[in-house]
Amino acid sequence: MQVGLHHYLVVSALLFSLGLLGVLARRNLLVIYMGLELMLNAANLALVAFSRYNANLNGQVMVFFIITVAAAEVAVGLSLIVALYRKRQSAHVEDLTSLKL
Amino acid sequence: MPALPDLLFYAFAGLTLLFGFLCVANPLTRNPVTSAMFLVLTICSLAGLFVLLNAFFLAAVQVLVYAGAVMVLFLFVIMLLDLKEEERRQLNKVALGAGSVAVAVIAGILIKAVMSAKPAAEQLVEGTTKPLGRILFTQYLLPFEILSLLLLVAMVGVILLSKKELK
Amino acid sequence: MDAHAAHHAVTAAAPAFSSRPEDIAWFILLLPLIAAAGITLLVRRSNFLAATFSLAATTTAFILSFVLFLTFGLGDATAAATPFAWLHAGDLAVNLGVTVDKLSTLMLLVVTGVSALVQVYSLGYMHGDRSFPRFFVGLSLFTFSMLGIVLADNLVMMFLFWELVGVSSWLLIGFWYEKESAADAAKKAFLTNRLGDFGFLLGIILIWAAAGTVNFAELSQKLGAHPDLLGNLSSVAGLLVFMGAMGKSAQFPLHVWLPDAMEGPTPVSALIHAATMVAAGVYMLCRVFFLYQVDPAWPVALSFLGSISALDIIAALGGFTALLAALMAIQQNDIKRILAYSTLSQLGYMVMAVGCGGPDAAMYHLTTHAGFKALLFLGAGSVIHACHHEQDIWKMGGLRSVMPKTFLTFALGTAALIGLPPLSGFYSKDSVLLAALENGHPVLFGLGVLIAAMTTFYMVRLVLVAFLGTNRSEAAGHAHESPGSMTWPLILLAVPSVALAWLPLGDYLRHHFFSDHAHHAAAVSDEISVGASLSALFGGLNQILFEPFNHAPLPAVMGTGALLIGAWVAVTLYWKAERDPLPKLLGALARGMKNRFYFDELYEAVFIPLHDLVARFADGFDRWVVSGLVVRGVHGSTELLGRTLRILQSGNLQTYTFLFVAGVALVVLLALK
Amino acid sequence: MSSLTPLLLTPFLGALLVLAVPGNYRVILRALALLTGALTAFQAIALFAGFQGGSAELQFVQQVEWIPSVGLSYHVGVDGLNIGLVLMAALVSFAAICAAWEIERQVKLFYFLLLVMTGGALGAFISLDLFFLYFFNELALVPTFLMLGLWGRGEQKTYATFQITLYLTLGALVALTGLIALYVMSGVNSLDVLVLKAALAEKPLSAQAQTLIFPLLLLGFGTLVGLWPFHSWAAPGYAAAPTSTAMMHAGVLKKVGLYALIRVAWPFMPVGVAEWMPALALLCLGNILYCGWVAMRQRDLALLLGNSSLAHMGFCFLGLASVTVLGITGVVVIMVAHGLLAALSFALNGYLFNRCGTTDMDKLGGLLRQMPFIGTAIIMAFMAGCGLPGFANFPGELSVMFGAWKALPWFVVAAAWGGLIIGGVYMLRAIRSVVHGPAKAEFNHVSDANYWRRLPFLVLLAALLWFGIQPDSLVSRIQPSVVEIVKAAAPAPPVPAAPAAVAAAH
Repeated sequence: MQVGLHHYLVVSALLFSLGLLGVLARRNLLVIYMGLELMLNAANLALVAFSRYNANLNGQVMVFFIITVAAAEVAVGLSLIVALYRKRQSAHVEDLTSLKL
Repeated sequence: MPALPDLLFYAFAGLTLLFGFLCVANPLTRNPVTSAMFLVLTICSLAGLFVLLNAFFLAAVQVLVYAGAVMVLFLFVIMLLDLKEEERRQLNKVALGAGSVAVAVIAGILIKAVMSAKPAAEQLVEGTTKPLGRILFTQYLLPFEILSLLLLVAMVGVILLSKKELK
Repeated sequence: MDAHAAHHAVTAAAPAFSSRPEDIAWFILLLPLIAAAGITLLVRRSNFLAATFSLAATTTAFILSFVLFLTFGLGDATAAATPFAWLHAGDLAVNLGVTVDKLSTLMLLVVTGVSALVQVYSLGYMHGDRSFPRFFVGLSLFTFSMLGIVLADNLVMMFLFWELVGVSSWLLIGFWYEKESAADAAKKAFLTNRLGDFGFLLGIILIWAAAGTVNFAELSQKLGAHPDLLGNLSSVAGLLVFMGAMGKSAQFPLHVWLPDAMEGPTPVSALIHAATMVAAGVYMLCRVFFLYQVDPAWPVALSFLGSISALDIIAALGGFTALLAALMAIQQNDIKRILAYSTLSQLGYMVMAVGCGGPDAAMYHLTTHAGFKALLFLGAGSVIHACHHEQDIWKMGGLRSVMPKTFLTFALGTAALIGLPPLSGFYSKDSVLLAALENGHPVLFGLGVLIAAMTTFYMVRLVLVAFLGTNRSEAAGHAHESPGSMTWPLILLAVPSVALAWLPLGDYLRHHFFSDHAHHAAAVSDEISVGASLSALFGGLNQILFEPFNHAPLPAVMGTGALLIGAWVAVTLYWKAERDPLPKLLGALARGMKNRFYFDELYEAVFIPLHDLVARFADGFDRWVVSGLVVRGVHGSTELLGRTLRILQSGNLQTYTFLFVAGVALVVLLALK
Repeated sequence: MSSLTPLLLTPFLGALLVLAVPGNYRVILRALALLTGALTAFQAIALFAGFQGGSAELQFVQQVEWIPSVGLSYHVGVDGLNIGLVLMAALVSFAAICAAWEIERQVKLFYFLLLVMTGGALGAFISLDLFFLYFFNELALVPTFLMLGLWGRGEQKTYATFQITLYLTLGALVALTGLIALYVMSGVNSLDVLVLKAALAEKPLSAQAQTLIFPLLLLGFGTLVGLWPFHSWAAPGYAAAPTSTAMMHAGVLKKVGLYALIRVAWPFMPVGVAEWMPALALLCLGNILYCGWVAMRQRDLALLLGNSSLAHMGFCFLGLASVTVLGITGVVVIMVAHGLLAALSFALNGYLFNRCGTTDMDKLGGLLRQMPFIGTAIIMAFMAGCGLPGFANFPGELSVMFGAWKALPWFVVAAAWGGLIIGGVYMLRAIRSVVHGPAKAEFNHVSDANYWRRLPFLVLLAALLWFGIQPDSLVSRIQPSVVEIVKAAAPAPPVPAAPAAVAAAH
C-alpha cells in the first residue's frame, strides 16, 4: 500500500497520544512540558501532511508560525517553572494544588 | 517490495513513535535529562518525516529551533533546578492506568476519525524555501511582523520572570 | 365598540355647570370637605378659625339644603344634578351624580341641621382639648361622607361614601387615640362595618352583573319593567345589600361596635347615633327599596326559604335587634350606653319598619329620632361635662335643680323617645306600628308594642335615677349648668323633638315612596306645600295632633298603653331608689342584660380566634413550609450538591487535564456520529 | 412635543454626572440626583398630559435599527398600558431619591445605582422590543441586589439578599426561556411587539406551543411579581432593603413582570390563557387570602407591608385571569396605584425605622402625638392599603372585582373578603399599634418630618389622591389599549360580559 495522507495522520495521532500520555502520567513539570511539545509537533506533522497532499502551502506557513510561537512559549513557560520552583522549591505537580478551593 | 520513500516513512515513523514513547514513558528511568534527549531524537525523526513530505525548509527549522534552541533551554532549566525528586517518588499507578486508558481511547478515536475521512485528492506540493518565503513575505507579512513583536515580548517577559527580586 | 361607547359617555359627562338649581347639591356636598381640607392645610393651629370654617360650611350647607328642600322636597320634581364621570371601564360606568328628591332633601336637612348643632355644642364641650381643630376636621369629614351617601345616585358612589363614613367614624371614635379603649373601639367599629361592607359590595356586584347598571333611577326603571331581572338571585342580592345596612345601622349580629363607639367624645356619639352613621343603613334601605319590591326568589341551595322574602328576614332581624337592645339597655348604668342601646333598639325598629314594607314609616322615625336622640346625647354630654366625666347614673342624682335647662330639654327628648303624645316620637312610632300591622306582621306589631313599653321603662329609669332624687356622689354635687354654647343646641333641638311631627311629614314621605299607589292616594291628594304645611300647623293643628287616633286607633292606643305601663313599672321600681332593684328581681337575666348577653365575649372567643388561627396557620405554613422546607430545602440540596462536586476540585492539574481530555473525547465522539 | 428618548436618557446621564462628582461632596451629589429625579418626573408628567386618551395607538414612538439580522431595534413608545406606569415610575423614583437622605455610607455609589435603577425601570416600561424590555429590567434589578447587600439592614440581610437575587434571577431566566421560545416558534425573527402582533394575528402559535410557553412566561414573570408560591423572597427582602430600594422595587420593578405579562402573554397566547386560567385563579387566591393571613400575623411593620403588597398583587392576577376589559383595566390601575402606595408605605416604614430605630409594632406606639405629619401619612397610606375610596387603589380593586365577577364569582367573594376584611384587619392593627395608643417615653425624642422631608410623601399622596378621585383620567387612557389586548386574548367566544353589556346598552 502506497504511503499517503492517512499514514501521516495516523502517525500524528499516535504521537499526539504519546504526548498526552506524558502530560497525564508524569509528575514532573518539565516532562509534562515535553509532552506538550510532542503534542504540538504531532499537530505540525498533520499540518505539513495536509499541506503536502492538498497542494497548499498555507499549512506549512502555519507550521512555521507554530514553531516560532512554540519557541517563545517554551521560553516563557520554562521561566515560569523556574519562578515557581523558586517559590515552592518543587517542580512537582502534586505539590501545586492552590487551585483547590 | 515497497518503494524507498515508503520504507523510509515506516522507518522514520517507527523511530518517531518509539523515541516519543521513550521520552514520556521510559520504563527504565524517570530522569528528565533522558526524557529531554529522547525528545531531541523524536524531533529529529520528525524532521525526517518532514523531508519525506518535501517540506525541506521546515525540516531545517525543526532541527534548528527545536532540537537546537528549545532543547538547550530545557537542559539548562533541568540543570538549574535540582530535579532528583521524582525518581524517589512512587509512580501513581492509578494515574498511569487512567492516563493510558484515556490515551488509548483518544488514539483510537483519532485514528478512527482519520480513517473515516475520505482520502483527499492527491495533489502534491513542494515545500522548498523559495515558494514558502514568497508566501511568507507577501500574504503573511503582517502576521510575520507581529510574530517578531511576540518574540520580543516573550523575551522581555522571560527576563522579568527570571529576575530574582520582583519589584 | 365597547370602548367607543365608554369614551362617548366620558365626553358626554364632562363637567359643565349650568346654573340649574339642583346643582347646588354639589356645593352642599363639597362645603364640609372644603372646610376639612381648609382647616388641615391652612388653619391647623387656630382653634377659633378651625371652628369658624367648619361651622360656616355646615351652616351654609344647611341653608342651601333648605333652599333645595323648598324647591324639590315640596315640589314633585326629582332631579339629578350634572354628573361627573368617575370610572368608565369595560361595561362598568360609574358617574358621580346626585339625586335630589323628597327623600334626599329631607335627609340633607337632618344631616346638616344636626351636624351644625353638634358643632356649636362642641365649641363648649371640646373647649380646651389640645386637638380641637382636628376634631372639627373629623366632624366636617364625617358630615361630608354622610352627605355623599344621602346624595348618591348610584350604588357604587354610595358604597364609596359608605366606606368614607366608616373611616371618618373611625377617626372620631378614636379621637382620643391615646386611650387604649378608644383606639380599640374605633378599630372594632371600622372592622365590624367592614363585615357589612363586604356583603354590600358583593350585593352591588351581583346587581350590576344582572342589570348592567348601578344607577338608582335606571335600576328602578329596569326592575319596574322586568321584575325578574335579577333572576333567582334577587333575594340574595337584597340580603347582601342589607348586610351593608346591618353594619352601619348596627343590626344584630353586627351590633357590637355601637356601644363601644361611646368611647368617642359625646358630640361624636350624638352625630353618629342621631343623624349620620347609623341612619345611613336605614336611609340606604329606603333608597334601594325598589330592590325589595320584587317577588322573592332564591337560588336552588336556598330554595327551602320558599316564599319568605328578603324583606321578611330584614323585618325579623330588625325586630330581634330592637328587642335585644332594649333588654340590654334596661340594665346599663352608663348614661351614654343606655342611650346607645336605645339607639340600637330604635334602629331595629326602623329596620323592622322597612322590612314590613313601610320605608316611609322608617324614614319618618329616622327623622324624628335624629332630633330627639341628638338632643338626648347632647344632654347626656352636658351632664357628663358637668359631673367631670362621670358617666355612671348611680353616681348622679338630683341634677334637676342644678341643671334646669339640661334637665328640661332632656326630659322633653325622653318624652319624645318614649312616644308621649303629642310629641314627635309618638307619631313616628305609631307609623312604624301601623306599617307592621297593615302589612300583615301581627307578631312584629306585638313585639313593637312590647319594645315601646321597655323603651319607656329604661328611659324613665334613666331620668329618675340621674336627674331626680338626691346626688349620690361628690361630682354630681358640684355639678353646674353647662355654658350657652352647649345649652342652646339643646334648646334648638328640643323644638323639632316636640313639634316635628306636627308638620305633615308622614304624608310627605308616603308621597315619595308610594306616589303611584292607589292605597295612599287619598292621603296625599291635597297639594303639599309651604302654605299647606303652615295652614296645617295653625289651622288644623287639632286634627293633626289626634290624627293617629282617628285614622288607625289600634296602634295609637296600644302604643300609648305600652307607654303608660312601662312608665308605671319604672316609677314603681326607681322612685327614689338608691340602688338598682332589678338584679335581685331578675337574677341571671339581669346579669345577661348587663353583660350584653355576652355577644362581645362570644365573638372574642370564637370568631376572632378562628380568623387568627387561620392566619397563624398560614404564617406557620409560610415560615416552615414555603420558606422553610421548600426554599431552604432547595437551598440545602443545592449546597449539598455543591459540596459533593467540590470533592472533584482536588487542585490536581492532571485530574483536570484528564477530565478535560475525557470531555474532548466525548465531543469528538459525538461529532463523529 | 415631549419625547421618550430624553426621558430615558435623563436618569442615565444623571448617573454619569454623579459618577463624575467626588464622593465627599455629598450635597452636590444629592442635589444632582434630586435634579435628575425632578427632571425625569416633570418629563413624565408632560408625557402623561400630552398623551391622547381614547386611542389604542402607540404614541411618541421612536425606532432605531440596531442588529437587523436578528431583528433587534431600539423601539420605544407608549400606549394605555404603560403611560400610567411611566408616570408612576418617574414619580416613585423622584420620591425614592428624596428618601435617600438616610444613606450615610458610599453616598455616591448609592445615588448612581438608584439612578441606573430609575433608568432601567423606565426603559423596561417604554421598550417595545422585548429584548430591551428584558435588558432594562435586568439593568434595574442588578442595582437592587447590590443595594440590598451593601446598605441593607437587619440580621436577615445576607439571607434576604441571597434569596431575592436567586429568586428574581431564576424567575427572569424562566421568563427569558419563554421569550426565546416565543422568538423561535413565532418564526418572525424579531422580538418587537408590533412585529409579533402582526405576525401572530396572521398565523397564531400552535395550541401546543401556547400551552407550553404561557406557563413559562407566567411563572417567570410571576416570580418577579411575587406570585404565590414563589413569593417568599418579597417580605424579608423589603424588610432588609434600604428605604429607597424597597420603594423602587416594590413600587416600580415589581410591575414590570405584570406589564410584560399583559403585553406579551395575554395577547399572543389566547389558548394558553384559557388553558391556565383556572390555575392562575387559584394561585391568585394564594396571594390575596394566604398572604393576607400571613400579613395578619406579622409583628414587624416591614414584613406586614411586604405581605400586604403581595396580597395586592393577587388582585392583579385575579383581574388578569378574568380576561375582561374591565378586569384588566383594573389591573393596570392597581399597578399604578399600588406602585405609588407601596413606595409611600415603604418610605414611611423607612422613616420610622430611621427615627425610632425599629419597625417592631410591639415596640412602637402612640406616634401620632410625636409625629402628626408622618402619623397622618401612615393612616392615609394604610387606609389606602385596605381599599379606602378616595385613593387610587379603590377604583382599581373595584374594577377587578366587577370585571372578574362573571367568570369567577366565588373568587371575587374571596377577593372581597381578602381586600375588605383581612386587609382591614391587618392594616388597622398596624395603625392601632404604631400611631395609636398611649405615647411611649422612649419615643419622646423622635421628631416629625421637616418640610423638606415631607416632599416625597406629599408627592406620592397627591398622586394617589388624584387618581383616586379622578380615576377616569387614568382609565380613559388605559382602556382602549386594554380593549385591544382582550380582543386578542379572548377571541372566539367574546368576553362573557358582552351580552349583558349589549343588554345594558339598549
